[in-house]
Amino acid sequence: MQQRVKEKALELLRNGTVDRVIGWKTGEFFYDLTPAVFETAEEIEKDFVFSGFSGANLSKYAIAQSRAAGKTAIFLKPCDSYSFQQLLKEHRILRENIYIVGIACEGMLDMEKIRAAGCEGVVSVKENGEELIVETLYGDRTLSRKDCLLERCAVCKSKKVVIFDEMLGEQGDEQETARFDRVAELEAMTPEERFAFWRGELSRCIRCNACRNVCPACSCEKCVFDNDKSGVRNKAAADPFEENLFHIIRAFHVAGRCTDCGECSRVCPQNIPLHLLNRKFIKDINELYGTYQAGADMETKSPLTDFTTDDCEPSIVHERGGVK
Amino acid sequence: MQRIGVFVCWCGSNIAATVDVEKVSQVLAQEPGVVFSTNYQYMCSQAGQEMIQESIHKYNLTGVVICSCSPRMHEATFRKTCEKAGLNGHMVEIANIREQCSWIHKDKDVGTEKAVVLGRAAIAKVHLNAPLTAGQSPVKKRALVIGGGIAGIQTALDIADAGFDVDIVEKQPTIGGKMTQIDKTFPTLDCAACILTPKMVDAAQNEKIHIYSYAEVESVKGFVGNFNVTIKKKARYVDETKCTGCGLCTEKCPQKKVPNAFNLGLDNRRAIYIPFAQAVPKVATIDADYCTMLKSGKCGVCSKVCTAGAIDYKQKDELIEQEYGAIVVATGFNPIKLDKYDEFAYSQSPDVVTSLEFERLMNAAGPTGGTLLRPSDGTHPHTIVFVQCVGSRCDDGRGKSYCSKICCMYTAKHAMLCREKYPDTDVYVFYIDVRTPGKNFDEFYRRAVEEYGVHYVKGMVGKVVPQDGKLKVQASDLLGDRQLHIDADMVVLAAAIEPDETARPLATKLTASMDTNDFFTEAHPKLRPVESPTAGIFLSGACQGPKDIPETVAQASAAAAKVIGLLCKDSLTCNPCTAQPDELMCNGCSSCEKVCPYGAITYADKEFRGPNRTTLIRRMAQVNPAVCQGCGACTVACPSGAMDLKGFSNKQIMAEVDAICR
Amino acid sequence: MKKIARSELNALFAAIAEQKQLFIPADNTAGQAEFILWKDGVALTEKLNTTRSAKDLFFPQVENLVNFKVSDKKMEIIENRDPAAPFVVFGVRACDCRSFDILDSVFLSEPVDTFYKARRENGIIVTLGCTKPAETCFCGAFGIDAANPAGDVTCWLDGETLYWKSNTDKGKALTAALSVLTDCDENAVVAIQENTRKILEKLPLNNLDLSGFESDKLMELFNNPAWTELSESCLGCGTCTFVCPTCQCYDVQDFDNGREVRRFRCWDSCMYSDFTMMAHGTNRPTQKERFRQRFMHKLVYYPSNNNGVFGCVGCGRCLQKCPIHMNIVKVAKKLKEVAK
Amino acid sequence: MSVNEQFQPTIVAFCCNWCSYAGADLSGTNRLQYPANVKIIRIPCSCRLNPMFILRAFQRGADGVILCGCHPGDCHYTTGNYYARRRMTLLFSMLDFMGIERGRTRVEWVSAAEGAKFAATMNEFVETITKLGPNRRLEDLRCSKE
Repeated sequence: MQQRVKEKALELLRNGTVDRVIGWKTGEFFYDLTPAVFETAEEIEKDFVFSGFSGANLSKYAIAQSRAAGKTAIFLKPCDSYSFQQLLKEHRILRENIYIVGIACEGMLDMEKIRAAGCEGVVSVKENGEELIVETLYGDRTLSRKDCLLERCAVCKSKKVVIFDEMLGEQGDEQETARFDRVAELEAMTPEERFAFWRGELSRCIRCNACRNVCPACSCEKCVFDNDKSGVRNKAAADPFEENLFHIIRAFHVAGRCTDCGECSRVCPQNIPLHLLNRKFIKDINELYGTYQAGADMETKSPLTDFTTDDCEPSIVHERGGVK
Repeated sequence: MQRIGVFVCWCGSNIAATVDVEKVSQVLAQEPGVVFSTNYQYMCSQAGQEMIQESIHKYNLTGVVICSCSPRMHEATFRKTCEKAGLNGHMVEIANIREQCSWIHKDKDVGTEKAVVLGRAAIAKVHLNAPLTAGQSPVKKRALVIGGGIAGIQTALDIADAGFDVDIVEKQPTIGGKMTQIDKTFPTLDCAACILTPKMVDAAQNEKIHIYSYAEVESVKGFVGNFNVTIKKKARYVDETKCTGCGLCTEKCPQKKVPNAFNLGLDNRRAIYIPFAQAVPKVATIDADYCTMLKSGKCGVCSKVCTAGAIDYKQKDELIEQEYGAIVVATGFNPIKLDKYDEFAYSQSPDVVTSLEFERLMNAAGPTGGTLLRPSDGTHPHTIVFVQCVGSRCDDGRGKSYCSKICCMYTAKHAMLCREKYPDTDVYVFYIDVRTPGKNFDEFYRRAVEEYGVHYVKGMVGKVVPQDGKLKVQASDLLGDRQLHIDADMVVLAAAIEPDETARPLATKLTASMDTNDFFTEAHPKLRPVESPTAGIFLSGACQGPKDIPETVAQASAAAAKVIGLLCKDSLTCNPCTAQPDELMCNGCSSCEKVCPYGAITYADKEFRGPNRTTLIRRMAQVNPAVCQGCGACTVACPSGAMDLKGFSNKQIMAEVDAICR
Repeated sequence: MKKIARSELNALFAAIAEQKQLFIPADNTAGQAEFILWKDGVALTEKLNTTRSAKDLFFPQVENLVNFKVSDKKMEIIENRDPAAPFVVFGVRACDCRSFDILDSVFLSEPVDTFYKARRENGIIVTLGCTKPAETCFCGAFGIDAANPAGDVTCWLDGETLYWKSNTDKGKALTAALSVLTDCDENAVVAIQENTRKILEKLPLNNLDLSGFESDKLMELFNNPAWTELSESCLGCGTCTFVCPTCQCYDVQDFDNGREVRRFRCWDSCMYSDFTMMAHGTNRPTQKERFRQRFMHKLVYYPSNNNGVFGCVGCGRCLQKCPIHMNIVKVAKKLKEVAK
Repeated sequence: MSVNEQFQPTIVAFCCNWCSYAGADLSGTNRLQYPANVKIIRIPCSCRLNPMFILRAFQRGADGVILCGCHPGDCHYTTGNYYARRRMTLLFSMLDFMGIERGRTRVEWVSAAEGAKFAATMNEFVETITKLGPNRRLEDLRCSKE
């Protein structure tokens, strides 16, 4: 697959289907791939890489690139395709200028997890079926591949590429996973425990905005938190309240639009499980208003811009089960 | 920085008794930006208003805070006061220290403290107020009436009478509506056709009225004063301008087996037809579902017999665009379908009929020429059972929860007419209650009972079983506390009425609201009963709720009066507190558009100067201030905060919050 | 040179904590190392370095400056500085230790930042020689010896023993108060150092060539066409800035709670779109300019004004944490490649 | 605040202009008492309430926030309260998820005719919040009055 993706990028550029390709570019090491725009076959030959470390969701780059002259190819893994389609639904991407290549995906690797498994000074990681051979400055290690997947891949919601012009590998399906288990665990705690949990997590936030800036749903021209006119601008959490404010409002602003692509948690330098906030909303929406997957199609109304006359009352939050 | 004046009203002792007004005005005088603060016995009095105006001049006030009664009471008053003194009316904020303070608190310290906080909140808001000017939008002096029944006709005639152009869109080939099918009208028993058809002719001949028959509303854009409506004229395969209505084609057409909808399928008509003799326009229409020429290309008889050359098999649906200042909905009603009421054997025996079918059977122009005959065998019925409330006041989920209102009276009419024309018939009416609130209504009902000997039985019919040419009716007599078994020749069901099925999609097109029964909602159930909450949309007749003819006509004229009032104006003053997007922040994501109940938001691609002398084209929300009603739904749907509401901006509300929590 | 058995580390920490607040690198609940206020039970991390640098203890992300109240036309100034408590930070790596030279040059030159100065005076830096450097380390490129860090006190740790050597008066004073330490020979750490240096030699970026960034090439570098490509995928977040031990930009903001105004400063990032926003707008309108600013500052502007000392210490945090894996190494290499 | 002193919560009530604000006026007209802790902010419709405003209130020292709007189906703007209902449901659920005490936030539909309901609701809400005590979990210490 890794080779096929690269060959496809070359082919599309060479045969004139597109003028540029959004893909992943090699780095100093084997794992530090950077999203990049390739404009020549030579660049692709030299630097284009698709590997287990191509976790970065490229869909957000299509906002700008679809406005560039000519046509752009983009490679989308299944989860990325949901983000792409959601952006399309919100009129952020000019579809006619993009050529989408869907890629079947077996899950992306998480360098943090490999390091956390005690691998320091990692020189290379070789995939050998279900195993990873990790070569380090301090000796080799063998890890189970599934233990080293990105969180979102470990609980992958769908192997289906929902929008594409061309598909590499086999199209997959949506799948039932345990992605809401952690949310349910938290829901089962007492409010005191939940409060302590989130205080502990969010107190580490350094407001680097990586979660926001990487998020395909957070593609606002100007975020309310950067905007002096909004009345809520802040640059750093000067009080724990502002940590809560930022993350609650961010989750609320992407509620019904978040596809659960998991990029927020992937990029958080402080390892805050931010995806749990978004998943909480997704879980609530599914339970209260019927199953909804943002980005799954172009038609279904987002649950927050829709209603039924017999929706539940907000008091359901206080009445439903769990510890009061 | 604003220069704010604070005016604390005593409201006699209404406020002053539980709020220390002197203290409130003193404390508020210390707030930043407050340059003048005072209190007075009656701020809304002439003297009070003059004091405000003088202060505006004397202290160069840019903002005014009035601590007084509810803004619902005097906000408009004080805005006018300030406008007369040259200050924009929207630079006034009211702190409600009467209804929400002095009247609910007994302790003067508590009341005073709260009044101060409310005053502070108002001051905080005024700091961020900006002068607002209401926009003007022109009014297109033409009205559209959707539905050409008695309601639509009356509305159109009244509007035309005032000198405005009116178009009627009627989905049937003729105007006239349900009333054309009715034989006699209660409580006067005059002939429906005799009073209706002259009005139909009036409408047709009125220069100001244009009738689009066999037409539907395809789409509605725009807003009060400026609706842009697309009307679809369905192909009738007959050139209206050529057809003389001679009717020859309707006699010669070889396709004779078409159920006659006008007679509710009680007899047949041809594939080309004129619904009834007095139809307006009196033009033939080809029923494409039955016409063999249209279906297989073989026939063409009508075309051959038509001397006017009006037949046009190639006619297509036609779309007409027209602009209107006001729209009146007069889509009327239909009896409900009775498929859920098997116990009355409606689908099993042709002798079980609905009241509307019964009207046709009694009508001189009906299938039986006005002689009451059983549909099954054409014999005279001798025992007739009327069942009331079939599907009305129903709580088992099969019918409607509401009272259909007209059934009691028309059943009394039917029973009376039967007894009058055929004194040898036994007539039973089974009812839950007999409701006769209306002029001469109860007298009419009593005549049926007392003079005509109709058997009124309080109770419901449990079962109707067709057997040996009879209808075995099993019923309960609640007052006699017994079961009745009647061998009837006919059973007449007073089916509930419901809004026409076209009403729901039409409401969506109009962004007009409906209740759960699909009746159009009025702007206020008591005080604005003929207006829809959507500006410029008016309601006429049974589309708003069950009505009899006089009520329908009354509402039709009332709606017309409202339309005339609107069309008389050259322009409309818009609500100045409308949503407004900050173009630099708008993502063009359409979230706001999806929650706007008025369709006030549209999108346009706009060029922007990007960094480094580049040009960017961005999709951008645009709010039509003439349509926006200022609810603010869009402001919360907007993730970037680009959408804000004038008069209730994010910053203003947060400033109030801050002041209250301070 | 002093020493203490590794098994006795807790006693050492307890002894220090008796005198001053002690911060040591320890694992947090997210499994990352950070400087945590020591109390019994807090254990030294096995990890090479903390996610956030030791800078945070001297230049915190948010710091109160002053409060003021306005009533009528009068303004009342209320000092609300945190009285800086004396503290010790243990386990600072060579790279982070070097970052204080850079921070000092900014904050301690006129006009002196008295907030930073107070913390510097009150803080004692105890460094720890590296034994297991990571592939992302490139302190060697800046002439930093990871095996022999500076600081008020330098420590080395092997399997059994912690070695302790005081370098400054502050360090000596601290050492004198720690009776748990016992004397030992200086040569005890040579083996540790040699072992470390052997590994350093193998690191892929240890010999990163940083020539070609001299001030005479400033305009050429500024106009280097590679900036467009390099910055293209930058998300404009502040991760690199906030994990960086040498970034020192901050914004001053006022918070009005309705009764008083609280003035504070908080970290800012030149990667942010509203960085140094002025009345006319911003002079770095796109991410390219902002991105260029950050790296030009580290590689060219700062060295030009500071005798060729780079504004980077090679800790490798940005290499690990950038969401899109763009970093100073890639930038330096690309600029040189294109310049050729 | 001493232990014995009765805790006086600050409560912000957002009321839609058409129903609930009028309902509040009616409870005043009928002289139905409710505690002065409740301060009303008038908004055009319940759908105008941005979650940001609720958090802002808590930040600045509110101990409880309540939103009152027209009954579902009766919205002056037809559909506003339906959107508000979904928004508030999700927001409240998130606050609960983050461990904020249930009961600090509430939505109640109050018509212009329900002056008694308005007063009763406010009495009840003040009681609930008084029992819950001061808002600590969503407060901003910089706004603390202590």
